[in-house]
Amino acid sequence: MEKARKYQIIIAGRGGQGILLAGHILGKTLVKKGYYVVHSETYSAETRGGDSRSDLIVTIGEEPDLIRIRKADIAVFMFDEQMERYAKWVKDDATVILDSTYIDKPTKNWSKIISIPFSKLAEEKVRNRRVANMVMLGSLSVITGLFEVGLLKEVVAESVKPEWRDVNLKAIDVGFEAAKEMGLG
Amino acid sequence: MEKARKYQIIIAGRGGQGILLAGHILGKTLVKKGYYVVHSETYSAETRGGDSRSDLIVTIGEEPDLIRIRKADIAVFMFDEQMERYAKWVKDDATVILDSTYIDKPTKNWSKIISIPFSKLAEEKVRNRRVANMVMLGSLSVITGLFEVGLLKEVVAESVKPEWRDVNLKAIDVGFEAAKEMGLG
Amino acid sequence: MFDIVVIGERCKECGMCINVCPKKILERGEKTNSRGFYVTYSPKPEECVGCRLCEYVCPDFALFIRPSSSPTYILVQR
Amino acid sequence: MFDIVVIGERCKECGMCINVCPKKILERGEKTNSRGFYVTYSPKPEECVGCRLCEYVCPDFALFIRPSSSPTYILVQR
Amino acid sequence: MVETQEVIKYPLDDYLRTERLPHIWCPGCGIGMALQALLWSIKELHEQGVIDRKKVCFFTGIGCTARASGFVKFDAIHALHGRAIPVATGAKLGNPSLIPIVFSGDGDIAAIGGNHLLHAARRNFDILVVMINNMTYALTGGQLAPTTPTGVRSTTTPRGNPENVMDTTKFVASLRPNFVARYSVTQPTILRTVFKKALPKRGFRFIEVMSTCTEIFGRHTGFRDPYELYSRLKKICKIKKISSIDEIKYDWENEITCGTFIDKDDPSFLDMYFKMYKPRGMVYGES
Amino acid sequence: MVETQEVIKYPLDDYLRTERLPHIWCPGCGIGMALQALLWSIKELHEQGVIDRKKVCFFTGIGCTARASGFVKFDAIHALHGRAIPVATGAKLGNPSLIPIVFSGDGDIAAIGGNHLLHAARRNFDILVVMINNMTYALTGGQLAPTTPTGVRSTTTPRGNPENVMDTTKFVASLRPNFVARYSVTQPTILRTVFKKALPKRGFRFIEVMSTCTEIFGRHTGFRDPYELYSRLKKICKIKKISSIDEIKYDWENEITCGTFIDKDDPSFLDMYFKMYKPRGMVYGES
Amino acid sequence: MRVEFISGNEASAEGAMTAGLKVYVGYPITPSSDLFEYLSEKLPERGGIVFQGEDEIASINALVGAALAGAKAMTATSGPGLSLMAEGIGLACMVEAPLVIVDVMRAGPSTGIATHVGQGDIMQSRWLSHGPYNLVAFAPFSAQEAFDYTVKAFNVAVRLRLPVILLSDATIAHTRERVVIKESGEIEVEDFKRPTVPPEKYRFYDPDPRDLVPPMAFLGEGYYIHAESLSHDERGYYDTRPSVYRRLVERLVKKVERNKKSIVASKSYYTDDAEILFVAFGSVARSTLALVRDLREQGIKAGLFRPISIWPLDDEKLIEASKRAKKVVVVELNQGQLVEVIEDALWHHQRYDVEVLSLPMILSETPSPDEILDEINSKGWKLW
Amino acid sequence: MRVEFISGNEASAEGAMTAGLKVYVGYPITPSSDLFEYLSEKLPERGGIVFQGEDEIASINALVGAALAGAKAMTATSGPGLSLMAEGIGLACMVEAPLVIVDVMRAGPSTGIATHVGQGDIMQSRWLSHGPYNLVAFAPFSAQEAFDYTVKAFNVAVRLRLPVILLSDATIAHTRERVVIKESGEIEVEDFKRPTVPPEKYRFYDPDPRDLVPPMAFLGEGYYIHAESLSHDERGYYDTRPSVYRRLVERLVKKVERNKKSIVASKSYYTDDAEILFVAFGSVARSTLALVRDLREQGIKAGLFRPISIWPLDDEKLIEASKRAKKVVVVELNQGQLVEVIEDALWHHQRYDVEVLSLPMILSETPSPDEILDEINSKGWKLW
Ligand SMILES: Cc1ncc(C[n+]2csc(CCOP(=O)(O)OP(=O)(O)O)c2C)c(N)n1
Ligand SMILES: Cc1ncc(C[n+]2csc(CCOP(=O)(O)OP(=O)(O)O)c2C)c(N)n1
Ligand code: SF4
Ligand code: SF4
Ligand code: SF4
Ligand code: SF4
Ligand code: SF4
Ligand code: SF4
Ligand SMILES: [Mg+2]
Ligand SMILES: [Mg+2]
Repeated sequence: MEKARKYQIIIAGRGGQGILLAGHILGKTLVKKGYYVVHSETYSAETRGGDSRSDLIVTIGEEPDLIRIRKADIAVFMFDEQMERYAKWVKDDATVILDSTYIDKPTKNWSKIISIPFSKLAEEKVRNRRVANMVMLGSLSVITGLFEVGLLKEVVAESVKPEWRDVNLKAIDVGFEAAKEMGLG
Repeated sequence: MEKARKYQIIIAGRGGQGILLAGHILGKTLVKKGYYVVHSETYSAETRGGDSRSDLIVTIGEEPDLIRIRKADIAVFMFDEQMERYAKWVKDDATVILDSTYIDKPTKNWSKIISIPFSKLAEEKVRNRRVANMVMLGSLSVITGLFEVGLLKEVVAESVKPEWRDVNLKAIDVGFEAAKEMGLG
Repeated sequence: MFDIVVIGERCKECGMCINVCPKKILERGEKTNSRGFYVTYSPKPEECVGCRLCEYVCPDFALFIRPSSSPTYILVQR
Repeated sequence: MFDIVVIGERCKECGMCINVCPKKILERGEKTNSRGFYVTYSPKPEECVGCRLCEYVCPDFALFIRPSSSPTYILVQR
Repeated sequence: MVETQEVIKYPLDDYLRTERLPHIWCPGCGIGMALQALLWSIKELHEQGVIDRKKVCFFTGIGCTARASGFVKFDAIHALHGRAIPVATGAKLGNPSLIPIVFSGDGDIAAIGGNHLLHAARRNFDILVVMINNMTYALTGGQLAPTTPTGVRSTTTPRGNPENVMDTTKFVASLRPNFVARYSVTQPTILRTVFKKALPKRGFRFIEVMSTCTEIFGRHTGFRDPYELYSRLKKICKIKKISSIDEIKYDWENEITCGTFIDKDDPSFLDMYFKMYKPRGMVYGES
Repeated sequence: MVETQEVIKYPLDDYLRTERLPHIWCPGCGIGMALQALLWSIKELHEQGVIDRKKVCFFTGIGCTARASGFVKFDAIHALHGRAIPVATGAKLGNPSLIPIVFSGDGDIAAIGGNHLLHAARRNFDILVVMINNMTYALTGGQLAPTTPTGVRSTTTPRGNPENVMDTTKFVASLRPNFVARYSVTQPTILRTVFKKALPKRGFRFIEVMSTCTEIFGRHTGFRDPYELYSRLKKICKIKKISSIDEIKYDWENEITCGTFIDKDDPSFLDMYFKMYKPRGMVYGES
Repeated sequence: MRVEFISGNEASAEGAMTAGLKVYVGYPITPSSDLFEYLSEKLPERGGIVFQGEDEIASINALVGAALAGAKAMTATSGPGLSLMAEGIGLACMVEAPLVIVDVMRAGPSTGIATHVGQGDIMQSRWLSHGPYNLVAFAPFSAQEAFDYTVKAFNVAVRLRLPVILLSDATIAHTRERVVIKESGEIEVEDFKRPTVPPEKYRFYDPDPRDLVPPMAFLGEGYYIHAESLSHDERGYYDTRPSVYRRLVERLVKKVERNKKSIVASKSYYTDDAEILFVAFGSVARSTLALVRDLREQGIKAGLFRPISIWPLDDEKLIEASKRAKKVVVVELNQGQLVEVIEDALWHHQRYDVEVLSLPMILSETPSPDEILDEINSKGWKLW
Repeated sequence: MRVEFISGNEASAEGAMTAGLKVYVGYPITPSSDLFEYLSEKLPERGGIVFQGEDEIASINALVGAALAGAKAMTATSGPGLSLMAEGIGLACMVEAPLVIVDVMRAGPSTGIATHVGQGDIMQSRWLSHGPYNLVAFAPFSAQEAFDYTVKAFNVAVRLRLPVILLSDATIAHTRERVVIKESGEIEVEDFKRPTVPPEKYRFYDPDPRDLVPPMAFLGEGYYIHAESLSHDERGYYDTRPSVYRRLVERLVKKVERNKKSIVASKSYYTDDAEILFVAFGSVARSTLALVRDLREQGIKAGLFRPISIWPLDDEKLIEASKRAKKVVVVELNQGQLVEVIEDALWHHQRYDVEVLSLPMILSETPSPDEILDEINSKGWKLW
């Protein structure tokens, strides 16, 4: 069996942080790019609080069998509790992205750690902490180079309700800029 | 395995004819005599109409294993439908007792057939067709000789509601007399 | 004038019709059906006023009243 | 005169207390608790009239009012 | 006197599975009287072209009353104890042109099935429910029903019913469906008229029919003869015009108030659903 | 300003499992407000010696509201969706000295649990039921509840609710239990008094508490901020004296009538049972 | 101690009273209603309460409340009612509420024939609720056993803190026989397993490591217990962590296995040298025993293994009873349910040498020995 | 035909619409509610009605009504809801109402963890109702299969006139994947089997002797059908005679067996030479398949048998897949349920030579391949 190219991505945070939507949007974007994507969710019963986690398995050229990641190549943690809980699911040499609004220091010494205050940026620059997820996706485009920010914005535009469109697109830009400014491109 | 003495008795008729009570009273009487008795019931959901059947297995000296009779030594049929349905459960040489109010002729040529119009007697002599079952038990005491009519009346007196006691005891007498008159003792 | 029609096999001898008849012209018959019930009988169908109370209370779809030029008690044997 | 006591870890920044206070002396604080919520603060506890409306509407058992000789905003860190 | 083998048909024979008669009900049982009135109303509506009898479906639960589905010549489902209302609901959703009639006992509709009654009435869902109230669980032998009068003996309350009794009609009325009425088998012609009135309507319609269980309830209350019980019921079932539903009584000793307590034509559940959701290619009635 | 690590206790801390706080409810959610009022009433009754807090038991179903059982320091059963009332009933039968409080959501009590509510109320069974009505199935994400106002969107009625809405208080009142009231979390001090009134009574007591689900119902109805929703609720929740229960309204656009609609002391189920059946060696209360 | 001529249902009711029944909640259903009616007459005098719920769901949930309030609690029902109790029985397992359910089996599926016998609830009694859990079921074959095993059902329920089902059937339920009735003291009656630590230290789900069963405080005693239907830790606090979930659910499942020795019951007849081993339970076992006796008279080496505990099965006794058997014939009034349990047990004991023959009889009456024989003959098996 | 990136729940909803869904009746419960919500948006446009019942009992009974009125009908639920449907599912079997129930399995027992996965409803899905009956259940392992087997579930339901359960799980339900959606015509969609005789001759329960399934007239067509939950003859008339009862119930049970060939489904991976055969289904089969691939890379002769129809099991394919196997390892998220079904199949095919190893994982998450491997290693089995 020949191995195709494969990325395992985890995004985790608290309920209410838009983790599932982020995963969904990211998945849709990557499918548009032509990749195979499996996107799975874990969440607690609570609408707010509790765990929330998106797993994405992205393969190029071959349909994936796995649903849950085995160990993430790319990990995004939006809250410290979940980082601690899910750290074991991340490869040591993974790219780990943290929302520094809620995370002071990483649980582990991953080889590549990027801290950006997504929630703070959302709050300050978009006046809406709920779109921290979109800020994150904007940055992710820069950091991973897996997809173009334009394609991402296309997907968001068609997926969210009209009244929410602008604020989301704005948030993506904020994230994109922030990452660019940090020289992560 | 040594065989103890054993009687298999079936009493069958329509719902409402007091078949189950008859079986119960008979069972209690025989237990008082010191026999082992197993008394089982079959009935339809309907309060009135439908099938009603009492099986009694009476052993002397050994606890019975059977619940349902295999083939009856003594059969009492109070209605023709049930006679037809249950005829196959009766030994060819059984003593078969029929309520001639509702049964014109026996389904089979059993060796010993006794026809008595229990319901009619109840109606005419006790002014209550519902106590045909007690008339039958009165006759049964004479026919089978398995128990004394006095013991039967004792059991009935303690088992039925006070307001029903007299009419039941009267009915037993009617049955007892009828059988005696027919020279069945 | 009315016929009093009774479907014999359906009658359960409950006596409801007999009790409600304002003319008191119904009674327990002398014949039993195959279930052993004494089927309702009317000795005087010509006195029936057609109020149909007997029909309405018969729970067994056993008795009905129909207009007739020659009032008769009809027992349907079926 | 009254102390305004807030259990910091319980506050969820819902703003109910702030909105109901007739004296408008409550506001979103500048400190977050460990869950990231900005805990309610009062710059002017001495103006509190002790109506307890803020306490009643707090769904989180996070804020209460108690009589006091030296009116203070107290943030319980726990 | 004429005895005849000739096929003289009982007037409702076309609406009965005659091969199954005599039915299982005890002599003098009120269920047959109520059913007779209902069948007459259907016959008349059918013959007048108001409804198509082919569309009439009976839904019953389990109980003496529920056995009716086996004796009527209509489409019929003899379902589970307490569940006739949801089955009828589903059938109506599956084919909105059907005319569902739920015909079942007080235990079935008001005890185990109480929640379905509550919500069907509340939604004003398009079915007719006829509840035969004989004040007992008859089929199973006379246990307590929520409708058993306080103090009356049952086999599960041998020293009398300690429970406060349920006035099902009052409770259904509090939910404001399109039609709510209570009558008695002792009012057969009125019953027929009321059925005729309610059957072609839209929305939820509830008719409680006070009935006589001669075999069991009669025994528990000391009425030996069907006619005695019938007369007692007749005496207490009083038809009244009321100004507020609070006034109606359900009191076995004195008065069970009868009458039509609600009769209106608010939009039914299906009216509303079709208006708001416009299921493609489907229509609901002509009106 | 003082910041302190000192153990300053919140006045209700003795009645809370403080180690489990903050609770799971969303910012601004009305459930916590209602629970606060209830706990105050228990605290006061306990301190006045009217009840023994050890005997107070919470019974909840499943839902946001139902989670309350996990935060209060009382005996508590977090049971099945819709079944808090029968569990409480059984507990009271098992030990008549208990003081059961059912505290659960509108979906739990009035939808799936409707039949238990109906019969407990009808029997005047000795429990207190507090129904937190946030007009939605909150825990599961905002599906239609029987209490959702007609026309309002829910996730299962995306074009608006086509159903006639349920006025639970009116329906319970039709069953004539000992105590029926509706108030709102926007009336916190009255709520406390009402709980205090109802808790020590015998028989069935029902209190509907209108509440704010800021996260879901607020979103569906366009109220972004908890306080906006609260203000709206405050505006329509009008306390009224009424002469007939028919007058009360449950209308999200104009008025949700609040008040104590029944308050009487008829013999309760257990009063009746103990009187008629005299279970050997058992007593029910002193009164 | 006294001797009575009573039915299986009445004997169960008597057994429950001997065991200390305090709360009976029921909903009428044939063929169980007379048990309810019997208790309605007798239980108040014995210091208990009888209550009729609005349905079977109310009954089972009320039992959970009663049990946690410290009352010995029971209901009786039949198939349709048992089906309605599926969710509530799962609750009882999860919150560890000890209670007893009598299921008087009738002819199913669905409404079936209310007044006729069946044995079709074997698998259901074990698997009716969702998710992984475990419980115990006994099947009596006489009125005497209905008495004895109702007492035992209560003993096991309180000892293990779980629901126990008594799988009776319409024939046993309505057959009157001589029953020796004993009172507590004359027969072993166990009490709830009670806390040994003060309220501050007590945790509602803290198991005794030996038997995996947590001692039980009652509602109203000041322990502030929290009974939880969600996944929970030892305090009863909701916890979604896989490790906590696993610890809880594994214990719930293993509790039965761990205490199996004190639960299992069975009876073997003529099995020492039996080459054909019949397996049957409940009323059918009566006829099967008579058949075995017939066969013995004809010199055929037949025997009978009769499981009394169905869940868990007394598999060691089964293996012992089958030690000389070449064929095992499982007779039951359904489409073949017990046979799967028997096969599973034989497979686990590597008894590949025996041939298992299923004799499912979809009948609505308890067959006579002759009918069983006819059925066997109609199969064309060469058994003897 | 179109390609979408949707979840298993959404794929099931799409499958139902392709199959011709006309009536959906549901009650919200995590993790099934989004299926309900998706249909609430889409079904009216496709000519169907979506209705919310007051509980799951209302849902299942309404489906029976809808089905007999001639509408393709479905509900979705999870464990607690399925438990409440036990009695109604028995009714559907008895009156032979074709309908589809999606059970999105979550971590149980009781309320368990609503948002987490489980596979504990395997035995329940078969045995939840009382008395002898039979039904069909499929377990998809991807969003695509959720689509395909929802279509097939409807096909089997109408072909056999019985309820079919789609045993999905929370992971499959909420995992988004590429799904190829086909319309009727592009994929086989069966219609109800309709009467071929005029109303006077028609009998609602008169089976076609070939497949034992009676053709089906609908309510409102003038056939005057009588659907009966009691024991009944071919007309639907209540009949207590043992012979009638037996004829009916045997047919209900055998219907599935008789049509087994057209129902069963499974998939085998690397089984030609597999010495260690894994058996897994649903979401767990995904991880197990990955594990098998890992093992193959290490040169270990592992294979996977994945049942898709659980009831009935595709036993012939299992036997084929296990032909070289010495050990069979059954991996599942419960206390060990599927393993009993597998053992039973092997026993019946006299495959006494294979050792069956049960790997029950009482977890509330779909385990990764590594976690499965860890679990195996913790057992100390010498597999390779
Ligand atoms: C789930 C379930 N529980 C209980 C029963 C037993 N049962 C059959 S009918 C009935 C009550 C009948 O009373 P009612 O509905 O008033 O009808 P009636 O016989 O009085 O007409 C009961 C409890 C059942 N069939 N199914
Ligand atoms: C038998 C069953 N059906 C459905 C559910 C899913 N469920 C959990 S809570 C709930 C409704 C919650 O609504 P409500 O009772 O109003 O409580 P709230 O969350 O609004 O406080 C539902 C449908 C369940 N747990 N069990
Ligand atoms: S119609 Fe009237 S008068 Fe004639 S028999 Fe009947 S009840 Fe009597
Ligand atoms: S009312 Fe009908 S059933 Fe009764 S006696 Fe008269 S005819 Fe016969
Ligand atoms: S008690 Fe009244 S005045 Fe004081 S802070 Fe609270 S709301 Fe404001
Ligand atoms: S009401 Fe309570 S939780 Fe809300 S902001 Fe004020 S203190 Fe915080
Ligand atoms: S038991 Fe009562 S309700 Fe049932 S048929 Fe007889 S009289 Fe009628
Ligand atoms: S979802 Fe609504 S009801 Fe639930 S906790 Fe949040 S605000 Fe309160
Ligand atoms: Mg009734
Ligand atoms: Mg709610």
